[in-house]
Amino acid sequence: MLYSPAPLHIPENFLSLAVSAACWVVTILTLSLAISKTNKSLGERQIPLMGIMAAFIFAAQMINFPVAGGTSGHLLGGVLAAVILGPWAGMLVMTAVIALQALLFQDGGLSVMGANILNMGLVTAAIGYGLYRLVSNRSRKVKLAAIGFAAWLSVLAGALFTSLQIWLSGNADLKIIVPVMLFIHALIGVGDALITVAAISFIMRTRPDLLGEESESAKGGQGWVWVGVAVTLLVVLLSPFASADPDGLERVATDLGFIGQAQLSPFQIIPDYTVPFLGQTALSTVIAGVIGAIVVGLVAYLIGRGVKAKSQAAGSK
Amino acid sequence: MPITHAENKFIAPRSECEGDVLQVRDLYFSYPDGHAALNGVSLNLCGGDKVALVGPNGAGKSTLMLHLNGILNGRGEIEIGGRRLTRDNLPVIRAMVGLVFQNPDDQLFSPTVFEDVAFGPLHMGLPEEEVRARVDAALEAVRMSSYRDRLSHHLSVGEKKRIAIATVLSMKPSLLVLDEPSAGLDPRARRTLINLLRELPITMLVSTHDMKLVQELFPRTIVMDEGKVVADGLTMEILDDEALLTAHGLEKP
Amino acid sequence: MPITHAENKFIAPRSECEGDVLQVRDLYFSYPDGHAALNGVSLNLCGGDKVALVGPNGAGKSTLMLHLNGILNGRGEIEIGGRRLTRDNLPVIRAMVGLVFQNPDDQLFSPTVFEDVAFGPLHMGLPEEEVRARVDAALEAVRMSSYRDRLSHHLSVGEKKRIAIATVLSMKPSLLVLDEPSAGLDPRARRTLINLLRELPITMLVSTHDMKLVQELFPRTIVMDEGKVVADGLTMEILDDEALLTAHGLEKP
Amino acid sequence: MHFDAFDRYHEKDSRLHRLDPRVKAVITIACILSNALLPDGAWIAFLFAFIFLLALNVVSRLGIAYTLKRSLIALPFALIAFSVLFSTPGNPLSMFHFLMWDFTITDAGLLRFVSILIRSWLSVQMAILLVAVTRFPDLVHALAHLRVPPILTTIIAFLYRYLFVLTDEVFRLLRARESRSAASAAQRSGGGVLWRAKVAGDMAGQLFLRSYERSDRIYNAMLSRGYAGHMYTLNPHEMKPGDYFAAAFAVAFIFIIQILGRF
Ligand SMILES: Nc1ncnc2c1ncn2[C@@H]1O[C@H](COP(=O)(O)OP(=O)(O)OP(=O)(O)O)[C@@H](O)[C@H]1O
Ligand SMILES: Nc1ncnc2c1ncn2[C@@H]1O[C@H](COP(=O)(O)OP(=O)(O)OP(=O)(O)O)[C@@H](O)[C@H]1O
Ligand SMILES: [Mg+2]
Ligand SMILES: [Mg+2]
Repeated sequence: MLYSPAPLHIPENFLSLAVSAACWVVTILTLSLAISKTNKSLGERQIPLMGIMAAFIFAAQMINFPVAGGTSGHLLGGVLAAVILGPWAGMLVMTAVIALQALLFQDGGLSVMGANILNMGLVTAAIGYGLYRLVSNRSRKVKLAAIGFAAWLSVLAGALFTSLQIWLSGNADLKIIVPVMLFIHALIGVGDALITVAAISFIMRTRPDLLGEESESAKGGQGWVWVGVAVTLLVVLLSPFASADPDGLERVATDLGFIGQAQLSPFQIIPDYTVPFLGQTALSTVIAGVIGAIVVGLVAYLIGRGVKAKSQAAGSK
Repeated sequence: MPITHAENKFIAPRSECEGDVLQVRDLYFSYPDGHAALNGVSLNLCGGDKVALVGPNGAGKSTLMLHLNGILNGRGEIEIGGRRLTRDNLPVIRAMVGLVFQNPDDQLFSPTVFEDVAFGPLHMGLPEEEVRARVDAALEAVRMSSYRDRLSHHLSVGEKKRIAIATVLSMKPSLLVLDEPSAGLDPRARRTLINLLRELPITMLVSTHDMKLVQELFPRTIVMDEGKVVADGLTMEILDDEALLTAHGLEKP
Repeated sequence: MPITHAENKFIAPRSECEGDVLQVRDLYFSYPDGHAALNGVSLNLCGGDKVALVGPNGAGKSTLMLHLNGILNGRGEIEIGGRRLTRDNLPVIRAMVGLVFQNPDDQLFSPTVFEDVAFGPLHMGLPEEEVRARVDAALEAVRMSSYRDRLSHHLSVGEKKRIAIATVLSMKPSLLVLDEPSAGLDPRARRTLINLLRELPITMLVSTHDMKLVQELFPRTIVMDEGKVVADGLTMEILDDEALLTAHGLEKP
Repeated sequence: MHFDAFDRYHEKDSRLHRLDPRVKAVITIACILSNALLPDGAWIAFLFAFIFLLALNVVSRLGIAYTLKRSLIALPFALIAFSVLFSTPGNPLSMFHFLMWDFTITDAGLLRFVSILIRSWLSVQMAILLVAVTRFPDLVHALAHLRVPPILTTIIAFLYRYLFVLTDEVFRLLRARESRSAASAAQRSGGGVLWRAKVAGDMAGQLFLRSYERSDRIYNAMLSRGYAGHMYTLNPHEMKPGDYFAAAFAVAFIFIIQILGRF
């Protein structure tokens, strides 16, 4: 195997157009925020640094350790990147890695890249940095424990988001995909957590300045604590619910109007939209999907604004 | 006259013994991209031999060395200390052959010197007492005992090189294989290294581009080119053979 | 006799001219961690000079070179071509001093050879026509014209080294500063590099551990140790001064 | 060591290789979107999309089955979708019992499953073809022209350049660990799982430090060649009439496939 089999990569065309589009919108909105943030704080030194760090994450994913029976533990790197580079730069770096994997190795498709970036880059960075920030004044041991937990949880979160996206696309049965994915990734997450903790502790020993008060990684606002805790709670609450009571989740989704009964397209907000010639289902799905995506994006944006306002308030105190 | 050779026939090794430490017979190897890096290499090493392995870039020196403890697997036979190298006894062979890479940064992956030198013994499952004793002895041998708790990251190249040698000495190998140990050292560090290698009472095979090192340290030299052994003999004689040196892109020191 | 020196006094430069290409006067520099890497360096270079800079690991050679185009900023004076190096004329100075790092992988950061060689001229704000002309001329000078559209990461070390030199030649520097250009090259590639450097009609300052290269290529040698210039004179004379060489960890080739 | 194995570009001289990278990128994305838009069981359309692919393979001079062979690696991932076999309501085709569950394969489920696989498989092949006929730096240029933010394209360009340097470094580190992973005849060897994980983490930490310091050196190299916070590049690509024609042709073809998919 030449490079790490990162198991979360959703293959080409595996999500319905609507779900792909929704994920793209969320991803693009978050990334634009990340870009404007980094551009603002960007020292000119940052450009080569981020490029090399992306190559580092890519290469580090190939580092493994034998577990038992021919299996091995791997690093996935989302939390590692967020902790050493800070959240925004971490997101951009993970985005570059995921984009390159899709472009060069077909590891994850192009149409679903938005979802892959969301699951493996954005969510992981948010959880990782948020929880790290939460304990930033505490002892080394506590920090490492938080990072380890964050790394494990971030893998689980990625798996959960992936499962839900595939399910919302109508391409898998919730009863099967959620427990299977969560179980597998609970194990994979342990590998990621162990390597991440060891790597960070290595850096703390050899170059404490890179993680200290003055470093890039300390520059993320306190608002990240809220984001991190919120995503963490979402995952912690949703995972057992989704795996133990998938029927319940399905019913909730139906009640909320996410899922039609026989129809597999989510977002049936504008059910009767038809265009002659192209047929009813495809286009209406697309348009409904785009509208749904914009709504989701808007909500995400508003949440982001709220968090930002809060963090500024916290910062000015 | 050294035994020189252009074609692919078997070359009688110079050494009188039967190769009690290392025997390589007819080793062939191609990289996955199809490049044939070894084209029938045969050589013998006996207890106490100190042998230089020279040849131009791409001759196959590093490739050969990677075979000696089973990191690469070519066609042909390798025997270490009379034991045939197979997939099953690989871990045991690795304890017998200490391989030191050209760049010490490739060799040292732990944060402290101690952890790095202890990796081999720990992986062999030795008891803690024994591990500590071996680490101390290995650091003593390369005269770096005081560096025990230093971060390897901050050492100079010459210091790293010596630690890299200690990381394999701690496994008590019967054969030491060094890939270009003097590259990148300043003259002083190089001198220290030469003295260290001279004193180590171990069989060694050393690849290098440094013809002066060859002249000073090794009684016997093996010349490789294009994946073959093209000469194997007394260093003095090989270094006197102008035609041989020029033919294989080498220079007299 | 070269002018040798142990203490901290001023050392009269050997060169007869006034240093019309480079003048360094009393340069002091400490790294942020407090390590004093330069302790009052002074030297002059004149048009056409080819000068070797030697000294043990950690002598401060690389640190000095990083000062010559303002990447590091020590206390003291630096004049390039009669122009004082200040924060304001940094871009102009950087076009005049071509700095090549030891590891070509650090120097070649663009995906293709063309983009790398064009980086300097482009950032000087030259028009496209001129950029293309300069790239062609620079590649011609290192005899790598046919590599124009190759991907940098596919090249061998020797090739990378030559492209790295082209990346600064394209800026038409009046002073070429090379940090250990021959490290890691086999004798053949080293020979090619030596011929290339001999032919380039440019003032150059070259740091190296390769005393044979010094002997062959440079009429003048500067010896540094512990952040100071300890000798500056004719290479012949310096290489004959056993005491000087031993005191600073050097060896005769 | 050379891990050029990472390079997916295949040097050939073909019309497809010479096509403007922007056109290639856009056509690829359009084809992937078109596949996604095709309804389940649009066999004729799938067939035409496949023929289009084969034709492109031939034009690229890579051999008619080039992408076919390469795509097989990507297929196993597709099996995530197998559960739609049972979960889609429809007429039961076959039923079996596994452990404590009954599984019913429905016709609608089968149709959906096969359609998902085909769509994914066709799209993967398009992407494979794109990188086989476009050099990666050109692809990055194309992305820049297609309004991907410069900070991202720059990161990706650096990532690509140093991918090879750093993966080589990782392979050498792994090799060093392997060569010292010895056993003695008497003891159980290998150490505990936690210790092994720590060693892997140490290696990641090492790699990070070296990468970090390398980025410092690269920054110095950039500074000394006049970098002042902005990256400039020459635009090596210009659209030629042939490029517009190829784009128009592909769009027309995709349009036809879409129509065929709806009958
Ligand atoms: N991973 C690899 N894949 C393909 N070819 C390789 C690989 N590693 C080495 N080679 C090729 O195999 C040949 C032998 O390489 P090797 O590294 O053994 O040479 P060497 O004698 O050690 O050279 P050097 O003096 O430069 O270290 C060379 O032509 C080299 O290009
Ligand atoms: N970034 C840094 N931070 C702190 N100290 C440094 C740094 N870089 C170099 N040094 C120290 O400064 C001194 C001079 O280093 P420099 O790299 O200039 O030596 P050099 O003469 O180039 O040595 P070499 O021959 O090994 O390249 C050394 O003692 C080195 O350890
Ligand atoms: Mg070698
Ligand atoms: Mg130096």
